[in-house]
Amino acid sequence: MELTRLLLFAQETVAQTAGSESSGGQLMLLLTVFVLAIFIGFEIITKIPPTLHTPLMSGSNAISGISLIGALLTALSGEPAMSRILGTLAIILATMNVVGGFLVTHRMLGMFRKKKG
Amino acid sequence: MELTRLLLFAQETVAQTAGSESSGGQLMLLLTVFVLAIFIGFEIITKIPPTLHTPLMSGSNAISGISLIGALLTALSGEPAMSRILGTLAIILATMNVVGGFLVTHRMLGMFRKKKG
Amino acid sequence: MSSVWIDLSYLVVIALFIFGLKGLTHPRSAVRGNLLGSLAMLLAVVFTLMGTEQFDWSLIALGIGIGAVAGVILALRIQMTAMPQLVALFNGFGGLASVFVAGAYLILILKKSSPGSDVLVATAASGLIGAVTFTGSLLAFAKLQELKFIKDIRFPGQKLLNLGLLIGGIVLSVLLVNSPEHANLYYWLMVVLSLALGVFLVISIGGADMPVVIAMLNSFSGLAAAATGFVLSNNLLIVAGSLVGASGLILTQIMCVAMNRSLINVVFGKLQPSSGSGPDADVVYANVKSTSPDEVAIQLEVASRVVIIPGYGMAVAQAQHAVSDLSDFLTERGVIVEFGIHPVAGRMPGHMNVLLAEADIPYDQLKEMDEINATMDQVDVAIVLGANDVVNPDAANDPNSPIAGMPIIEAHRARTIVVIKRSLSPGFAGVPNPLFALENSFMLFADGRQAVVDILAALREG
Amino acid sequence: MSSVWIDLSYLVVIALFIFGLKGLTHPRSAVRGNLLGSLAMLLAVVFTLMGTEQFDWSLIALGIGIGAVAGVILALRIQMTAMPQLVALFNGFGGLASVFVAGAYLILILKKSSPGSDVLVATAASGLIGAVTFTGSLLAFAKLQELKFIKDIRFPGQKLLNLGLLIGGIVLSVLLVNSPEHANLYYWLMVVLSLALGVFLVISIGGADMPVVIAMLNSFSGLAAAATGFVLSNNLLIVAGSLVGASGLILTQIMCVAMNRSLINVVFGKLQPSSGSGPDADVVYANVKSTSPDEVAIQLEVASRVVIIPGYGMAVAQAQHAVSDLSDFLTERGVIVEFGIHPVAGRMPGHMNVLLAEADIPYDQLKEMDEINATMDQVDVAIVLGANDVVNPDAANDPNSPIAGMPIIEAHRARTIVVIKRSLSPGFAGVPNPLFALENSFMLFADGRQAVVDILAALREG
Ligand SMILES: NC(=O)c1ccc[n+]([C@@H]2O[C@H](COP(=O)([O-])OP(=O)(O)OC[C@H]3O[C@@H](n4cnc5c(N)ncnc54)[C@H](OP(=O)(O)O)[C@@H]3O)[C@@H](O)[C@H]2O)c1
Ligand SMILES: NC(=O)c1ccc[n+]([C@@H]2O[C@H](COP(=O)([O-])OP(=O)(O)OC[C@H]3O[C@@H](n4cnc5c(N)ncnc54)[C@H](OP(=O)(O)O)[C@@H]3O)[C@@H](O)[C@H]2O)c1
Repeated sequence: MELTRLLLFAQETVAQTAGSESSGGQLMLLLTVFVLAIFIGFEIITKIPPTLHTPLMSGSNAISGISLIGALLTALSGEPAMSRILGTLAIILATMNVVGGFLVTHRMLGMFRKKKG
Repeated sequence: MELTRLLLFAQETVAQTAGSESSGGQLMLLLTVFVLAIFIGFEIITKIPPTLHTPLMSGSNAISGISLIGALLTALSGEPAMSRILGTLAIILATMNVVGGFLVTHRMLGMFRKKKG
Repeated sequence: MSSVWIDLSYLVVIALFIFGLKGLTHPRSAVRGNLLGSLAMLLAVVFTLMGTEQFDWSLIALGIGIGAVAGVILALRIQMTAMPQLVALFNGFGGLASVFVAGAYLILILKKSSPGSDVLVATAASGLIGAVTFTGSLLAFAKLQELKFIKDIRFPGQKLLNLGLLIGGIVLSVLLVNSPEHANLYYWLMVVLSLALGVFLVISIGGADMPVVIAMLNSFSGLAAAATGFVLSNNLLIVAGSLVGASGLILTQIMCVAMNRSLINVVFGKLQPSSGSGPDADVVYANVKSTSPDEVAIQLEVASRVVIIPGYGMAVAQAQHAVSDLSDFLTERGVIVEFGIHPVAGRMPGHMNVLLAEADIPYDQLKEMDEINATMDQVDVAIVLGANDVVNPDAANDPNSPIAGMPIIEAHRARTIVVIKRSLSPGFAGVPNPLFALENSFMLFADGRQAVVDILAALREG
Repeated sequence: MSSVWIDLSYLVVIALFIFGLKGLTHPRSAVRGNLLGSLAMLLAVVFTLMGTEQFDWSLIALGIGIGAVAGVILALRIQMTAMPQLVALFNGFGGLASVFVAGAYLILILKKSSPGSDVLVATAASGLIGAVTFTGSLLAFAKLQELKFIKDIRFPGQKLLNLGLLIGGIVLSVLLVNSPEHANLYYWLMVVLSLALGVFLVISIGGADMPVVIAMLNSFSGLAAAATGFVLSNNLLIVAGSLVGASGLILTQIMCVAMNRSLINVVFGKLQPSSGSGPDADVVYANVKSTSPDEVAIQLEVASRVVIIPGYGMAVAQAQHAVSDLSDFLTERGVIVEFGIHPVAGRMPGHMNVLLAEADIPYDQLKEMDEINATMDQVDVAIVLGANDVVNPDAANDPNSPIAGMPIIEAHRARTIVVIKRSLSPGFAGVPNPLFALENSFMLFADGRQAVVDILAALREG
């Protein structure tokens, strides 16, 4: 339902930003990318054994730390001081998410390895 | 190999069209859409029973008649006469592909229905 | 309608295409998947037309009208058995449409402005792939239709010629991108070269490999449509095109695996000729026994479990209705009759299923390979009806056989085997079949349909 | 490095993320999938940095340095059992990062130009979703960590308050889009409301439902990142974010199904309280027999097949090492010892697997529910170690039970059942368990670890 809300939202704005877009317009393409990626996500997580729920959760959580890239882009774009500070804070937070997330997933998966009896 | 060739091609041009694109640039987004759709295609056709090979082939063949939309767009864009003629020819061909393709698939699938003994 | 809504409706169309394709991969959802796909296409056309303010209805209506009528006629009049070639034909049309669209757009933009090189590359790709798809598909059609004037043509240096044509096409593409002032010329030259390439690529491939080739060309036509999408910066064309491109590629691969061959081998290689290193036919067939319809009828009269293994010969002889009658007759007499369907029996995937379904054979009498093999030891009579390679025990026993490794229907494990074919000539793979010479094998040399009719007549009399 | 190459490398990164996520869904490829994902992230950072000509190394290095060190320390020092809450914590950080990025970018573009409303909508979405994710995750962390000052708080009108906060957030978003001159103000106000919303949304949810909540919040943080991608027109953020968003949503759904609950029920409902319409505990437990470690040891001495069914109590008692010793001891004596692992035993998916793996129990001794149920009739002694709901026969027998329909491990079919727990108090679902009162059931009232240690001691003596 979060999703449909977002889509409705998007739809509204598109409607607002006057009819200047073609189906190759940027926003349109961004939306296409969004929809396709959602499909891939759904397609991939179909049958997954319960044992892997927790590692998958933590691994995909690390991937969601991709906002690190957004943080870098804003922190890099210089000036106003305020936005650089926010950007740097975002970098710290996102890096923790990414580094910690992948590492903890790795540790967790280590526990699942087949051991000798 | 057709695919990699196409990608190499694309890469070349991107390199040619100077460094003006950002990662939100239009060509980039078109390529992203392309890559994601390829992924979805691969993801979907994983395990398919041999019996369905022929209908799948003919059904997806009908979908590839999507160039009908391209044909419409060029035929619609008026002037030069030559391009309108080509567009109209393309419409005829693509429509045959689409209409015939879906119909023949439907007939084929009809044969697979469970029948009473 | 404002173009914003068209944009959003395109997203819906994209989703429908994905669901449609997904549906086509499962038996239960296939019909719905196909309908979803056609709905998506209809919506795409409607939304596209709604998006343009003023346009010339006449030409559009004419084009769509002619195309639709022709498509419907072809699709409805075609015989079930001729469907693969029809698919090839349609596929070729799609490819040619891409060539025309890219060509038309090229004229259009050259008039208006100097296009970016990305658009030009996409145009060239669209033309090249589309043209190869067109002639390749036409040839595949002609071969499957067994048109008289088409032969499998092989000549020395053919691969070199193909390579030359491909390089020529690419060089012209580069020229096209680098000097847009002559782009139209280069484009159509390149199209001509590519048309030739399509011809020479497919002309050497045997008719029996055509299903694989069609799947491959289908993938190409998808890629051509995707390239057209890049030309027009149209997300819908890109998505639908690449969906088909990717799935076609996978399908090609899956079909090659089912036939135990590689794609390279299909396109460039030829199957081991029958005179090759394999066993000599005369030696293998030294002890072949032949039989008559009456004798077969007698064997069937005392049988309680019969398996019929159809192959390409059943399709050639159009024996499906006769065999259905035979099956009904035996079933009424309390005999258990089953059909053993090999995944690559015939000349297209699902070939046997389609034919037998056409003849109203109940679905649950059709058994897949593994299932039928599991009960083969209890079978009294196995009737091999125009099948050859798919029941060849050498696939398992002789590692040097060209079909080595292909799983087979193990007819040789039945108590009695009756093989119906016209002669001792080999099947698609061109190798002799030791099954025919087994102690408990009997050959019934006749046309498939006639043989079955005769057996049934003998049964009715007896 | 020219930005063209960055663009293309982004495509590679996208593909790596997809392969990584795909890998995480299969046991054999999970480790590689995780490594692929981290490689993708590393490449994304490197390429992004290479794409900017001049930049201030100091701040970037500082940020990444602090974040990385903190992340490593947290990830390495955490106890295996505390991993779910750590994931929640990290998830919250990701959400807050999205809030900050969107906020920073808003300041930036407002300085430069008046942004399009699409960018503003995306900014608002990013802030709203990110803020809810942040406080929601922090609360989930606190609850799982069982921090003292956190209680499950429910008050009348809570849903109304949540709805009000959500509407407030949306109204502020609309204001933000419509009057960009005050965008900063509206943005941070909206963030504050959303932070509150995150708190009140999660505060009423029981600690045991946290895994589902975390999966949901994880999906949110993905969507927040995707929204940030729309803000920055960045394809990489959109793809990675929506991958996580979609897969998190599915995972939430799958987890709900495994627990036989609906998402609505998890977020808004409460489980049937123990005083509800279910059977009365006093009645059910009228005939409960208790036992001692010595008696259990005697039963084990004559057993040839033992199944241990661990549950949440084993985690609480940290009994995994003791149980490993017991299992080794019995195995050496020739007893067949197996563990029956229910998919939702404990409080997170795979909880039991992780604990038992930590205690070096051989992988092939762990059996899934269906496998262990198939052999349950031959089991001499079933030791239920701190499990309750997952062995409750009412799930199958009583359609009115709050856990009705949940598949269980059928311990009741074993010859003798020994239940180790501290009291007769109920488990997570709050319902009495008729298993405890069976003819052949014996209760060993004790802390899980201590009980196992005592049984082992008795066995060694005896
Ligand atoms: N299914 C697919 O998708 C596909 C695609 C491409 C290739 N293939 C290949 O095709 C082969 C299929 O095996 P198969 O056993 O079905 O066929 P096959 O091995 O090609 O043998 C067919 C047999 O039918 C006989 N025949 C032909 N016309 C007949 C008639 N009118 N009446 C009676 N018999 C007739 C022929 O012998 P006579 O001439 O002596 O009568 C021939 O030996 C495999 O090698 C497979 O790899 C399959
Ligand atoms: N795995 C997941 O992902 C997940 C997530 C959320 C919810 N859940 C739910 O959690 C439940 C899991 O079932 P379960 O059978 O594992 O656990 P349970 O039904 O919650 O029962 C746990 C039992 O352990 C006992 N216990 C607690 N501490 C103990 C100690 N120190 N020593 C010995 N015993 C102790 C408790 O009884 P005493 O107090 O009498 O000792 C309690 O009855 C299911 O209802 C499931 O739906 C699972």
